[in-house]
Amino acid sequence: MRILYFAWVRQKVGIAEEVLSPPAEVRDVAGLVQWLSARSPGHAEAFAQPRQIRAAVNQEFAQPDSPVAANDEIAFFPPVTGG
Amino acid sequence: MRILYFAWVRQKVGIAEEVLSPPAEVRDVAGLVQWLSARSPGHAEAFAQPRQIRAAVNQEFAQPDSPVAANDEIAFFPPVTGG
Amino acid sequence: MPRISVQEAIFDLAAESAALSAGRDDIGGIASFVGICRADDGITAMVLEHYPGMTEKALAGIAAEAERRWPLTGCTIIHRVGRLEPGAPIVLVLTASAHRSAALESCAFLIDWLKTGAPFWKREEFADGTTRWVEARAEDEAATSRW
Amino acid sequence: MPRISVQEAIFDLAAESAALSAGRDDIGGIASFVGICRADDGITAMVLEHYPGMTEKALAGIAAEAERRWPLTGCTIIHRVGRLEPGAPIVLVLTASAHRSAALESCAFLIDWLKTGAPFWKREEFADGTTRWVEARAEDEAATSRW
Repeated sequence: MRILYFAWVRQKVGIAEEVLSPPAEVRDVAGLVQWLSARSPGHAEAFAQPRQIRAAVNQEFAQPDSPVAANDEIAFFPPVTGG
Repeated sequence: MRILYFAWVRQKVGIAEEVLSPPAEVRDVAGLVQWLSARSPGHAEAFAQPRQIRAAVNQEFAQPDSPVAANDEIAFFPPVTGG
Repeated sequence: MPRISVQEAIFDLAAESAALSAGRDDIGGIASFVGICRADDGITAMVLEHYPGMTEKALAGIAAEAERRWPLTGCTIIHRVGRLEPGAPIVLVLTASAHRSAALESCAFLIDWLKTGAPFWKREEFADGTTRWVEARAEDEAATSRW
Repeated sequence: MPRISVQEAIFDLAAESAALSAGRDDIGGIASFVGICRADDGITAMVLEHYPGMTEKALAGIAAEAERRWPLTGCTIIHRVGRLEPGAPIVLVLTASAHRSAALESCAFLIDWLKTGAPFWKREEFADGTTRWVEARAEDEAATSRW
């Protein structure tokens, strides 16, 4: 599973990208957030307020209950501010 | 009183502009239309369907009951089609 | 102060847009609309006539109304007259504001109002030599009345 | 087929507009919106980051939605990324249609949706060296929800 971080989520986590193999019980975006939060203080800080985080699964916007699987590309980022 | 004609109103009247002195009883746009209609077959044809005619008095859109006076510039034309 | 022009010459969208933003850093968006002559029903050309003097006053009045309703930093209306062939640009409306919604809404307002509130008349020319005055459309009146 | 581009380079409004109408005589209007970097609160620059791959997909999806809702003859979205100073153009949306209302409405739709539906993030830089991530605005969500 490829995990990408953007904007201040990337800054807090400290890296832009990592390839991980979460355990089988991580089945959706919310579960992945919980599991990632335990990886480092940076991860914990980035995900401290889950309501401020948005996610994409395979480059489509996702919800906390969106499923995640081994070969997915998952991205975490703040609400978008383009235009 | 300076009278201007535009678009098909001009074509039917046959002239673009004329300077006239209507009698004192011509007090508003509707009265002027009635008086002008009697001037020539072209005028009569141009004003045959008054609902299809718009008017301006001194370069402001006007209504049938808008007053007209000796030194005014009065224009008659079809509904506008710019843009 | 809006820029208003009634002219035979073509206009330059990029130059007009640049003129609205030149030397400023308080503009968040510029909206534009360019109206173009279509070749509907075999039209070979469109001849645009107007009421010199009144036209400029009417366009200035419409622009002033837009400036009353929205916080604009600039506004440009250029309307061509004379003979225009299909594909030729007829009218340009540009609005600039700190906020995109003001620019977008005022641009739509101006083109809607201009269609019913400025003394222009179009005559269509066809390949067989005939011509036809364009009739005012009820939907243009409706578009104006929504503002 | 919409033209979508995410790029550091500046875009050319006139060339992009001309590309939508080139060789056609069925277009009645082209609407455009150019978003520009403002110098609010002493901003010295804006740094735009995006999610390569997803951004292009999201913009293509938004453009496809506009083409479903309005009869467009063409549609262009160009969004810049990287470091932009106040006064610099950030985003261009262009829509062409036989009918002005379709062009105007779809242009407003695209810029509203783009604000909330494409993965871009802005960081503001200030003269004292500090930086701040721009927060999403509730009014942008509201602008999107009206469509």
